[in-house]
Amino acid sequence: MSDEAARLAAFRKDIAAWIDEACPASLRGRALGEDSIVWGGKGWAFAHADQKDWFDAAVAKGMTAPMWPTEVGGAGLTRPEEKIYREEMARLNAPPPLESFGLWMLGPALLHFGTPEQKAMHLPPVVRGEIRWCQGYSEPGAGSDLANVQTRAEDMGDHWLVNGQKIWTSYADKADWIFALVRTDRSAPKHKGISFMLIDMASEGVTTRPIRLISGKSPFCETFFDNVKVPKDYGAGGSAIVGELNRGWDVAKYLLTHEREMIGGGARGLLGGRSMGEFIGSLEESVAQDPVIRAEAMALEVDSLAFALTMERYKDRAEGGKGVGDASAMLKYYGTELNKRRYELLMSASGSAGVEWDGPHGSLAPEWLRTKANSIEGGTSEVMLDILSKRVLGMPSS
Amino acid sequence: MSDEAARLAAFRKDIAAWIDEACPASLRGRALGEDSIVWGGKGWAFAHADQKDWFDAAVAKGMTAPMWPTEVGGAGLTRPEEKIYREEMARLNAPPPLESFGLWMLGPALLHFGTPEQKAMHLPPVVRGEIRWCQGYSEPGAGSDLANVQTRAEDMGDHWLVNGQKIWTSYADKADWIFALVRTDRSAPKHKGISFMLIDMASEGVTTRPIRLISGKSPFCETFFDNVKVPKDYGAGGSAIVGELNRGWDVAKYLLTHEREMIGGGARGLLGGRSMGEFIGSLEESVAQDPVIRAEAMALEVDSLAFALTMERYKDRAEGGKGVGDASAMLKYYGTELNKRRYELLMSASGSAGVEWDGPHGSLAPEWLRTKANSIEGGTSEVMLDILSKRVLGMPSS
Amino acid sequence: MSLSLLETEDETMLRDAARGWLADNAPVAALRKMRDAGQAFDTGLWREMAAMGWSGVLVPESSGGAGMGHRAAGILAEEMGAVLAASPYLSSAVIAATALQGASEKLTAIAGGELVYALAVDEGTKHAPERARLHADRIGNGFRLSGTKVFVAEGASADRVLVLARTSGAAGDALGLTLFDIDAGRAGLSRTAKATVDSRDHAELRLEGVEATGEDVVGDVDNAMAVLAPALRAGQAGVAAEMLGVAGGAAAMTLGYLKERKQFDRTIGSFQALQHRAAHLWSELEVTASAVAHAGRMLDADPEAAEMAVSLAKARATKTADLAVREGVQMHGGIGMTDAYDIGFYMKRARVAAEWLGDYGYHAAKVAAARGF
Amino acid sequence: MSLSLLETEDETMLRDAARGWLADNAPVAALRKMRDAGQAFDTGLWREMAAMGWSGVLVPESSGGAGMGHRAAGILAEEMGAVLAASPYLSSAVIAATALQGASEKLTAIAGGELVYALAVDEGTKHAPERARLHADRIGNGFRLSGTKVFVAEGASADRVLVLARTSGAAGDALGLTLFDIDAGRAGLSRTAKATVDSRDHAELRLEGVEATGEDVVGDVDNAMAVLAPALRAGQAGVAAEMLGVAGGAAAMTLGYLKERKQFDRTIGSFQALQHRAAHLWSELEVTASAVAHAGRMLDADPEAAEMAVSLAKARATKTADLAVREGVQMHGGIGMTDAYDIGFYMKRARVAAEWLGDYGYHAAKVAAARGF
Repeated sequence: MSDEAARLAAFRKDIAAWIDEACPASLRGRALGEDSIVWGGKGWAFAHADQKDWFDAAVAKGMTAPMWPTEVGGAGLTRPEEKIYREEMARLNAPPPLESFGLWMLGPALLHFGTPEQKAMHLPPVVRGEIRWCQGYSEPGAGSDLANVQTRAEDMGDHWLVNGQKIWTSYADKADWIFALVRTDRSAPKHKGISFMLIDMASEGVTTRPIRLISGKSPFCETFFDNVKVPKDYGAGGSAIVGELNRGWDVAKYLLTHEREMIGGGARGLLGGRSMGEFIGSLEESVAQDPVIRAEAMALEVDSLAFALTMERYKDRAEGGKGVGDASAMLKYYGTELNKRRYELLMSASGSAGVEWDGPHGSLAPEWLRTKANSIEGGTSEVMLDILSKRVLGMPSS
Repeated sequence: MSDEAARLAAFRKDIAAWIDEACPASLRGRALGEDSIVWGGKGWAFAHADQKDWFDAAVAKGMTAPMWPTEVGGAGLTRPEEKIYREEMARLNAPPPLESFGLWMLGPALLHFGTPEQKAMHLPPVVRGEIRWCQGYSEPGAGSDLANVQTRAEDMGDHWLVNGQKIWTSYADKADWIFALVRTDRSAPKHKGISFMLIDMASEGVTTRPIRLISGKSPFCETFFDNVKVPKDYGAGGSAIVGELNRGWDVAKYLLTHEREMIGGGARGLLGGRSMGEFIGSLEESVAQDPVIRAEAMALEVDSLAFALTMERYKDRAEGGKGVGDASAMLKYYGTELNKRRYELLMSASGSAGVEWDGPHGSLAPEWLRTKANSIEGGTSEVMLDILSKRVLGMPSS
Repeated sequence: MSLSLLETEDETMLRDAARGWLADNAPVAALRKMRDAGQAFDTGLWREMAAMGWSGVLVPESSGGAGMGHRAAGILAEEMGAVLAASPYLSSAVIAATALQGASEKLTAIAGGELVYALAVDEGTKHAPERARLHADRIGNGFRLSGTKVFVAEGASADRVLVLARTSGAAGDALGLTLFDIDAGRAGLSRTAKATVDSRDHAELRLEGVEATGEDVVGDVDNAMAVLAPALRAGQAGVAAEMLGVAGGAAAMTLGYLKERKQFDRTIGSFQALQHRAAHLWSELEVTASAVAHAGRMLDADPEAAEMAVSLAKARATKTADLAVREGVQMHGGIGMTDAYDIGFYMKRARVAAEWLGDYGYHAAKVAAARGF
Repeated sequence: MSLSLLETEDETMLRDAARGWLADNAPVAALRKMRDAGQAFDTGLWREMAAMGWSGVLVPESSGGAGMGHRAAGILAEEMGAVLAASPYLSSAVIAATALQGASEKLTAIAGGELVYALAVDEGTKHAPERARLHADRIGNGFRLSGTKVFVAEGASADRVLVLARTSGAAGDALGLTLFDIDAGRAGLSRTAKATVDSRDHAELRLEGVEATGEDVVGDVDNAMAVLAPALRAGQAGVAAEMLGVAGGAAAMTLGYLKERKQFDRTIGSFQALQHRAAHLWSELEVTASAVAHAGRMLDADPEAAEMAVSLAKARATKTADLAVREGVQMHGGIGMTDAYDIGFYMKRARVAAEWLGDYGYHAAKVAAARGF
């Protein structure tokens, strides 16, 4: 065994012991549902003491953001360590202590584009679950054309005056802050003149309205900015703009790549750790014997396992410094289409029990409908295929 | 029963009696293979006396071209009669007495665009199987862009001087005449300046070379025209040009529609009258039990039956005077893709026995490879989908 | 069979009339309104349909019906599907009217729209009549029925229910089943409406010692299939036609959107990748239309021989509706995901109809069996 | 298992070296030439591969091999697949070398390229080792083998053949099978080369009273699976890697064509419908590449636990190669249908490799079984 392997083996033992001790048994092995996620934020209330204990322990050890630097409150793990951490978390059936758009999206943006002041101001509260962020990209009517930003921020000397409307803002009604694309130069071409701005949701003039989906209630909102004053500088030296002024599209693109990698693999749902076959095996016997259902279940199992390996391979590649870049569009495309197929089969296998809003399989039906947005949100499958063909395969433009 | 129904019932009885008498038992129920087709032509030799007897009887009754007018030697059947004729042919397992590009392609073109002289000169020899035709459309490098005709015919007063090259000419090496697209006006836009020309393959300067396909030997040829003199008038008053000069694209388009309807339904092959399931049932037991194979066999059976009904519906529609027009692209697209799927499944079901060039399933492997051309020849599937989306669905051009 | 699948002039007139009336009276907005009000269908609307003869589409003129036959019934179902019009049409006018052939008084009431029927056949999550276990025990001169039925369309609102019960044999036997015609208010029968995604009425029925007499038996005891099989075929052909309409309605909405929506400064319908998918979808619709028309023709011409044709239609329609609604939602993008837009209603109805009276695998297997495997 | 699927520097060097050498020495043109000459592989070329250590890729250095392991073996197979290089690599260097672990002299000869092995396992049209009926009857101290084997890769040209025979039990039993190592020239063994579409060597072997001794038994009598199963896994992973190469080679040829071919005055690669299909194909290739790399890693790290990983790779590679060659021929249009162009060779090899050592359904079912259904 190499030194490195020995070191990692020791790390595995230690981290497993820590998880085992810090994560209360009551949290283990539960199906991960919307109601068991810890999102944090000013308005956050833990469901019970065990959940708070696990969260506190993780914050103390930096394990809410395992790969972030220790200076901002992370644990500073290397990629192989982080992989082992996730493996042990899965093995011990421990839920993530904290999830948030701050961890997934704002953090990576600030770590890459932020000033030291911005990092110091915004990252520790994210790690500690004190501030909950939401993302303001899409606008009504713009659809896949994300750079078609109409929300404008006018330069008023010491502050920006923001007016406009965002749509598909997840949890805007529960978030403390928003990172949003705003147009700061209306005379520049479409992709120029956009800035990446951090706005306090408590500001006067910010309102939200939830969006009802075909699957029922949703975390998505419309968010309105009506003469919102955003200070150019948030006191501690942190500018409201991340990256260069009018170069927000670069930040957005970087984050989109990041988001794609995440969405592709982020299928959460009914099956939990169970295989498709176990689910089908739990149904009426005739279902498992139906060749149409069985053939598709087998194909899904094969494709899902191979895709999971691909997610790992791409994460390793990204960590190796080679980056993943536009190829992340593949993860987004493949992962979301796979998840839609998975839910179509679950519905088909469940028969008439599956079509109830709240039948014997719980939230299966709304989850199924919700998956239909997977291949739309964060860039449609069609946009992903365009990116792959043009930027990865080098196909000519028409 | 209505008068019409009674008349058709009587027709069914009569035609069945005729087939039963005229078609020798030795020809019935054989698998239709390349070697059992009667193509006709100057160089034709019947395989045996029974084949000739059936052919002669059909010619005498006009049944080689059942729906053509009696003046040119057809039987003048109505569409309902012709449908009954085909049903009875199928029921009695009788092979078509004659098949040819003259019947399928040239005939419809002349019936629609030809002068009385052209019809009188060319159609009777087609009906009687005396002249075998081939089709000269494609040119090297043009691919799907059929209007990209480079073969040119120069006006030399009393004759045309033809130079150029055609490709994918089926049976050019066995045909007596060719109908070809030639450019008669080189200064006109691409789709103008093309003429539809009838050329005697025995003319000096015409040569052919067979093309070997991935499936092995093929009926396809390259056809070369080297200073070929084509008389402007073939004696009996028949012009060498069908339709107007420089308007050959209209004739070609008309025929392409016709061809598409035919190709879509013209899948001929191993299965003959057998269902996919019967074929699979004749293999090792484990094959029929494989859910992957069984699910696809079921789906193919469903789609094939529904498509066969659709072919009939479209033929009825065409006969009803409503025409089918661009929608024929659907038949071509669907029928050829279905046939490719069918052969993929046959290969998969046959396992290692299927991969031999001449194994226990005879010509299965070359037929499988040959089907890959179905969705290319006569217009690719991509061109068909373009036609459907633009001309049938009215989608805007980019 | 040289049945032409082309529509006759009468059929085209029927289709045009139905389409016009439905557009005015039962657009998707009507379904949305009923859903928001927690209502499965509009009784007033059903009376109007009855007045047009739709509820008597399969009832002979001698019993006060319109006697139009199965192809016509399919055309009506397809047009209803295209706008997602909710009514007890299939349960009552198509299925029950077929099962109750000869029962002139009941047929007259069905045709008049006064009597709404439901069919209670399945007990598991998949369609399987022969697996019925709900038992009817002989007590004196009559029967006592106990057991549970699920996924009963119009089950919560129907006036009467045709209940498939086992009078002998074991689950899995096609024989030993008997069809009972039971008043929905009879003692011992309880009904639980289920909230299904299509906002229609699908109920669970519990029978606890429900009493029935020989008068209530439809057809012969122990031989339900003689009357049930034709009724199921009629219903399956009807739901196939409805699903063809659902597919066509979703496709039309989507094609319209493609021609109108702009992104990246272009009409999205000009993107070739979407064009090819739209053309493929249209091709599938055309092929399915043939199968649906054929099922109707076969039921009219030779109902005993129509089983394969009906299964072919249901299998094709299930697959095609599935494709149409998936492409529909995806091509609409974000707006298609919002409840405010109509396309989602098509997806929901397609899913429920896919399961009703046999799913894709059930019917594809029937086709395969008819073709010898 | 936190095995990284990324290539190590050594692996990348191996791949680059193999790719360069194969491009120079074994392009598709070489296969075409051999096909036209009626030859299955080029002995001279195989010796050169041996000289580079490829024939000893799995043979320990102590026996004169290169001992590079299964991931490396897969990289070589993939590169060979990309140019359709024909050789006894999988049969001899991968499968036989795994089955004969410990038999140092034979391994040395395999590694040297002097001894070419074939594996004769199947008797029906589908891969099913446990259904072997070819029987080895005990005669005195030895055995007498009779029966027929089909689809034996390198069967007509190999020097020796590993023959799976039944020494007890009945067809279908995994036990009661014994693996024999037989000289191809032994009396009673006749070989018939079959003309398969991939122009490679696939033969039918007839054994009529072929005599064998205990010396010829590989592993233990009645327990062939102990040595055969690891060999099959190695071969299946190898053919999966080859098929990934076939898929990648066909895709590369097709992408190149899309960028160069003009129609309707446009480069056809600018048509969005083709772009999306190309991007989808590339996505499938990437996902399959992970499965293939994983199978190699698992065989190296924990061969006994590698069964699911191997079946996953073969299932994925079969589907992906199928897609790549179908799209390849279609996107090439007419020229792709001509024998003069290379893409057809990829389609033919993909079809044969799809069937060898278990088809898609066989391996997908293994994955399902490993996942509990």
